Amino acid sequence: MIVAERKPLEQISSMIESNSNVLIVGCGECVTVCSAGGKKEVEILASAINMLRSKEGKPIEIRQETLERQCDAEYLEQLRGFIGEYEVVISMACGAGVQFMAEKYKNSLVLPALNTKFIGVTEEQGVWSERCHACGDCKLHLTGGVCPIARCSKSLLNGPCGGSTNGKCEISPDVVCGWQLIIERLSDLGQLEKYEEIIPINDWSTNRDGGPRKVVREDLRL
Amino acid sequence: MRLNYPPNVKIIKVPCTGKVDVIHLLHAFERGADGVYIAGCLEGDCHFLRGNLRARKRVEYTKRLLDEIGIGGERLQMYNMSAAQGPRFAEVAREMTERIMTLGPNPIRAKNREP
Amino acid sequence: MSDNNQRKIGSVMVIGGGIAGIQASLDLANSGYYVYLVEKSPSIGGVMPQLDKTFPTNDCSMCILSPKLVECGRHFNIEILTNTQVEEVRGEAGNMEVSLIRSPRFVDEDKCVGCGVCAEKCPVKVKDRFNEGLGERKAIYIQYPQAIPLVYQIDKDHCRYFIKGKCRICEKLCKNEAVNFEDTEKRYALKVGSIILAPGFELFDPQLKGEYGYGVYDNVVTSKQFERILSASGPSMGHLERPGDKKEPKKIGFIQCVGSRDLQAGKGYCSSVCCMYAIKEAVVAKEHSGEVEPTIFFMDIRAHGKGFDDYYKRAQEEYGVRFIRCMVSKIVEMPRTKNLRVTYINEEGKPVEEEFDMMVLSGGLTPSEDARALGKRLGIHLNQYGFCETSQFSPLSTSRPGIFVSGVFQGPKDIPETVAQASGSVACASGLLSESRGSMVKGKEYPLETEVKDISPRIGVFVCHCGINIGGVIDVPQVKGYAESLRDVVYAEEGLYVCSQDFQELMKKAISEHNLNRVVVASCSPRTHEPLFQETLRETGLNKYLFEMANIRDQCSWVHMRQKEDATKKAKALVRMAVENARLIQPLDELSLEIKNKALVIGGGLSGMTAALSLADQGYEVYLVEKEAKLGGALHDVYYTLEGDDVQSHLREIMKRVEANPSIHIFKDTMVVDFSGYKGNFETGLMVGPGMFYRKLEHGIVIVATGGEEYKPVGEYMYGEDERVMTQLELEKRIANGVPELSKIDSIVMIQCVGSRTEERPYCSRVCCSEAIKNSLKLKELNPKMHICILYRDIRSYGLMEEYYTLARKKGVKFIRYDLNSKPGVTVEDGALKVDIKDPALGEDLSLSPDLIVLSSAIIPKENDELATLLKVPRTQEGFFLEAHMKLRPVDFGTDGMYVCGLAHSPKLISECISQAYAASARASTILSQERIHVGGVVATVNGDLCAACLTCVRVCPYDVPVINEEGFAEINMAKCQGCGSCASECPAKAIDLQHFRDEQILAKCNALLEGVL
Amino acid sequence: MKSESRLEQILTKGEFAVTSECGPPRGADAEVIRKKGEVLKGFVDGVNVTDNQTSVVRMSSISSCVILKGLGLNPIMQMVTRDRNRIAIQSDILGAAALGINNILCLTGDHQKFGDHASAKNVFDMDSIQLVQTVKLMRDEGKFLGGEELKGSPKMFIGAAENPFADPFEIRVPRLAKKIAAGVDFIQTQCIYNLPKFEKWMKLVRDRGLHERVHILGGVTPFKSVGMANYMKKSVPGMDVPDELIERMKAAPKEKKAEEGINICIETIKRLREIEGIHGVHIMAIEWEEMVPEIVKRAGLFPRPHIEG
Repeated sequence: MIVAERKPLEQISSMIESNSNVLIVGCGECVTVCSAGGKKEVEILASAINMLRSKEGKPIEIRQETLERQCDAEYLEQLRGFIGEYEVVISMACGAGVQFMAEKYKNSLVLPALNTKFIGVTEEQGVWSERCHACGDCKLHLTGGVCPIARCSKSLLNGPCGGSTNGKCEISPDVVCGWQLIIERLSDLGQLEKYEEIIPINDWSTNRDGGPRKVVREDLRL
Repeated sequence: MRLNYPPNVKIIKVPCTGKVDVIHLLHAFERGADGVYIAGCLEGDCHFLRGNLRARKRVEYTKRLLDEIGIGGERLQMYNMSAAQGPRFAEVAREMTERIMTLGPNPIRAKNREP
Repeated sequence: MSDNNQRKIGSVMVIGGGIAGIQASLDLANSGYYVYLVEKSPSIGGVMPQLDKTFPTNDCSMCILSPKLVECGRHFNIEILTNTQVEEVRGEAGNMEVSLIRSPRFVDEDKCVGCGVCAEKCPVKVKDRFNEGLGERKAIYIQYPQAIPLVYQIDKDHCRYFIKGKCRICEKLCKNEAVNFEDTEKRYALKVGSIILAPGFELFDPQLKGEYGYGVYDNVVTSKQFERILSASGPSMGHLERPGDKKEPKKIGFIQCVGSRDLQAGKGYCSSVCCMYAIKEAVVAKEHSGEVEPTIFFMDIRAHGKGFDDYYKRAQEEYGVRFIRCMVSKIVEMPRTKNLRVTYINEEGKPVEEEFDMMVLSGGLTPSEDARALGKRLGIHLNQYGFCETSQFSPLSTSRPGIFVSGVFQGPKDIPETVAQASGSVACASGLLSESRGSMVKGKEYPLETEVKDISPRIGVFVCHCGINIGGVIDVPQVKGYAESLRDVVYAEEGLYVCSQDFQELMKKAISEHNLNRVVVASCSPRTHEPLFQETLRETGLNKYLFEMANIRDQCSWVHMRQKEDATKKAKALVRMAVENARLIQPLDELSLEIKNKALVIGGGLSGMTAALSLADQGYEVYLVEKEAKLGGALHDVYYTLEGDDVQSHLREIMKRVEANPSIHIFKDTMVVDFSGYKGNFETGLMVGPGMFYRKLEHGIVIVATGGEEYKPVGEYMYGEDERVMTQLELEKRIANGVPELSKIDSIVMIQCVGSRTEERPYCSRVCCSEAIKNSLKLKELNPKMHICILYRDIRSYGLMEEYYTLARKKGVKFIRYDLNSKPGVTVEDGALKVDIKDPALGEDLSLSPDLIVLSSAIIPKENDELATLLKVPRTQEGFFLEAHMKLRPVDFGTDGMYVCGLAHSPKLISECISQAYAASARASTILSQERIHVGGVVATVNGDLCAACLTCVRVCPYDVPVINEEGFAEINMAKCQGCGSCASECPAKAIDLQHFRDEQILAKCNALLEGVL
Repeated sequence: MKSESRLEQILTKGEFAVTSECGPPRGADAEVIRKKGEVLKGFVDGVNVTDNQTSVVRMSSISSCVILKGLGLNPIMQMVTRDRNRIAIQSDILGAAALGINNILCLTGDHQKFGDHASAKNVFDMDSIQLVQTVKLMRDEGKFLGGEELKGSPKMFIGAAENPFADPFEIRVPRLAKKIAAGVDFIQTQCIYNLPKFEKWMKLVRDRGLHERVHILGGVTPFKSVGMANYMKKSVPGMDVPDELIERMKAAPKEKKAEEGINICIETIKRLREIEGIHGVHIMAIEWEEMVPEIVKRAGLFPRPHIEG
């Protein structure tokens, strides 16, 4: 899933400093699961903004909505009837949702409430961590199922670098060295010989470096 | 045991402190409460195994939110006591009231009172 | 027609209202019998309300007891007869007539609402027996605040009116006219099918041990007094202080075995619980104040229960409780400081004097004089100490058929064993009376429920004066007037005692006349009174959840007595909150599910077979699953008991009964392979051997009795290397088989705690001490000259087994102690066995050359981890199954409908396994005896449209209830949900609500309380 | 010969090579680098010039190399993949070669988190092994990574670093093999303090015959103080400092700590010379370049052999 985290309240409130009403829109997919932008977080943000403003003697009208997804137009359409009544909309979706809403409602000012962090997994209840960079050219078959691009701090395809210490990355003792994981996996799978194959210099054109990306399935298009 | 405590303390009953949600706590402050505290069972004594431990974590999170909002996390507290600790209940009610007296009214309420 | 052909009576009398009596009453009433609970004092509860905490969990005693008290008090089918004693029993099992004597209470039970105004104003102060004489109460009193029934009583011996003929203040104050000075003793008779005795115990009177100065020195107290001193509800409100001068004591000494293990005092038995309660008191004292230095003087620490040794260890290591193995010879009070100079002989044999601030005497348990007299009146056999005599194989049956026994009256024991016996005795009674189950219970017909779902709220508010309890502080008419002004309130009324019977009628009339569909009562506390008002609602056809209470007494008038105006204001806010909530409350459907009236018992050893037989006797079909090819389990290796019973013949007998019982379906060679469902409706898959075909069973309950086995200590003390080293069971087999060489043996060394109380297995295996004594006595029978030496750490011959320990010593069995850090060393020298040991008492090294070495090896659970995973039931670190609550739910699992008994639960004796098996059977019967169960009410429900299937609820639920269903959203089974609301408050999609406490309601309450604040 | 590098010539001749290191200044003052160069002149066969080491911005490696070259030294240009993509890297290689630089040491580079611009974006378009491949491709095949031919291939002697002490140990030798397969000519190792562990590594290297396919220069760094020894042990990733060395530093009298550090360093060099497959030493006297001549002399490596041409 896409993992996100709420921006500091101060930042959010400063975005809407001059507004007297706001529509807060949550998203029912990834950001609900990672407890960043679901219905519950919408309620909390609304309550917090309300308090921040009441405290300053500048009350603000807040409406709360949570859509199934903000990355599909049909769901965004559900805001059509009333979005225009609000000076500003705060989207609690990932960056994709925020932009898509802005695209669909050209006259509305749509602001982000979240920092979209990464594509990741729930490591345990309340802990999420990164697994994928969406580089567009998956190499997991070469590296024992551990992604060197997402898991190595330097995205080295032929790691580890000299900074790997006790299985930890040089950037922090709390970060596991991605290459340590790759080597452990290869060794568990009995494929350590794969390590000596040099992975050639990468084609980053499938990555965002190739410009904004698109996937088209002609057979599915209407 | 009829031990006196300040009448400003009013109780909302929940089946377990595990039921207390962040939003309930925020809501009380939003509506002008000067302080909120949760009286849960003693740690390890939760009838529902770990509801009071969940509550404590939520209280810690909400305290930080209240700090961010500028209401002040110290207006929110979690206490653990058993049903047999009447004196402790009264003591906590007084302790919390005193704490709030020192802190003054909820800033929202203070603002509202301004002419 | 003989009595035997008469239909048996479907009611049972339980004598004694302590925890045993309460548990027995609840289990009986919940499985279809009408119960008379007879208690000689004014209220039920027994000793537990007096205790502060309970070992080994340090749970608050009152807190864990209170729900049972309340349930007992309001149960339709339990009639509590207080101030009552049994005079005589006539008739036979199944059909008995009991004569009773009820002494006067001088307060009408039907009229008194427990408001307490009388006691507030009563001018006479009396030493409070509930506080063990350390505090005071009035001459009109209740024993303790949570007393059931909550009815006051006049203490005739101290009442001013009874003594001087003048006063009657209480009578004047009681607005309900409940005081009745003309009350008299009443005699009457009741018919019952069976009787359960649970009269409990008294603490040994320490004045009989003059050397300790109890009653003479101020600061020598009994352990029960010390409980009161520690208790938050005690005379010092939980402040640790000594009675003499209210000073906080620093050095506190505990003297063990005061009135136990003492032949001179006529107490040849061990009281079983004093070691643990003393350790607990020491630990709790230490928790009160870090300054306290507790010291326990003891002979052996008997921490033989589940988790006890660990508690003992923590007391030493974490709390720094000092343990001194010796007897105190005398105590002298220092005249000025009132401190106590204690003289004792230390382990090196030297006399030591030490000064303490306070001494606590750990008094033994002894049957009360009343209980002994009762036993005599009923014609049941008592032993020399006055405990009820029972046999190892029927530990719950008295000598008189139809009369069963439980708790300390059967022998000294702790709370969980007492509770297990109480439930167990219910199974015995129920087995006797099953044909008449349901014949005496009172059911109730209610009118059809009025549909209110889409009708706008019409709220009625009833405000109570509670005599002057509320009315004396709060302006009730004003509150009532205010209530009338609130949204959707169509009717308001006030009453002197809203809970009184006549007001209930008034309430019903108001409900029908004004078409009320929500009711708010502003009065005392839902804890005690909610069920009463809900009952009234049901009688008028309203769903019981359409009721809401404003607690304006316990949470307002009582605690703000001196702030009358503020209290009235707060009362209004509380009423406003209740009304706002009432507007939102919804009737909750309780789903009625059919019950599969069949039982599954896993494990065909003694416990499993006993449980199966008991269930069959109670009229249920039973599936009995055994992993091995034959029934009997570990019992095949036991040949005789300490008391001399022939175990194998008992085993054959019980196996025969099980095999012949048409209600018991036996599956041998069978494994449980899958499991699902909830109480009343379980499904279990079996692989049935030897063909390994699959079989699916449907059943309503599960009893886990997978047993335990003797640990084979290979590699320890040369076991497995030299055949002269064997375990106790291996020795026992030889003795039983009459191996001739045995009688020729000169000397034997037995080593205790092999594999028990170690780093790896920190628990005590409980039976090994008595096992060693048992085999020693047998060997002494074979050859009285045989030298037997038992190397031990603590001899734990608890309860009546102490007598055999005494006997063994008398017969010349030698007991030598060793420490864990200097374990005996076993070697072979020139072909001869050699045992080296350091005797800590003498500090000398000893060397023994026995012909045989017998290891008292630990009891370990049978392989059960896969089963635990399948059943989703927890285990202790050592692999024994873990019950729902160590004290009060000893055979229940946390999951409803699942039970555990026998060695699978923890090491125990045959008689204890049997008691537990009966207990599990009785607990199971509380479900199996129902036709349907009602589930729902306050449970969490999921709105599938909102659910993101994020798994938060699945992970957060402490009971593993939520699952993601095939449609892809969370589903919470009503029958399993316990209603804590944890999932609801963590759901990031807000898709879960806890019924009756929905977010909307909590926020509305919040708004109502804070109305006008901004 | 692959290049005109003095280092290559020394190694090819089978002489024991000596290289050292020179950190460019944090400013535009060329004098700083000249001063450092002057000290080393005549004592070393090559001087590594670091490339924004530890992600702290300094004068560029290329320009510093050019200055040293002007002094008659043989600079070894270090290049990290952190800051440049393949376009910039290839361009810089061409430029360096054009300016007469004929050694390159291919490195990944420390993460920017350690430097003075922690909020920078890193590049890591390629890793050090791929950089080795790139230089070799340009030099030997005369091609750019994109496949196009280049005119005037850069004649560079290609080096890489290797840390025999980093984790996980089991891939330390395979990793060297990977670098060799990529086309590396010489290897400079991380500072060696734990000689037994290094010898173990070299044994594994020899077992695979790798020592015959690449020139390995053992890295040494003299301790200036006990504090430095402790710092190296605890704070520098992938550094293995045995306790007995720290004890030795501690035991030395206060005024002789630095001398003890030099002694340890010289002993290490002497032992390194004994190890089969070690073709030289790389002396990293961090901010202590003035000691290099003394070390070289006392290690018996002075004078440096004369090279024709």
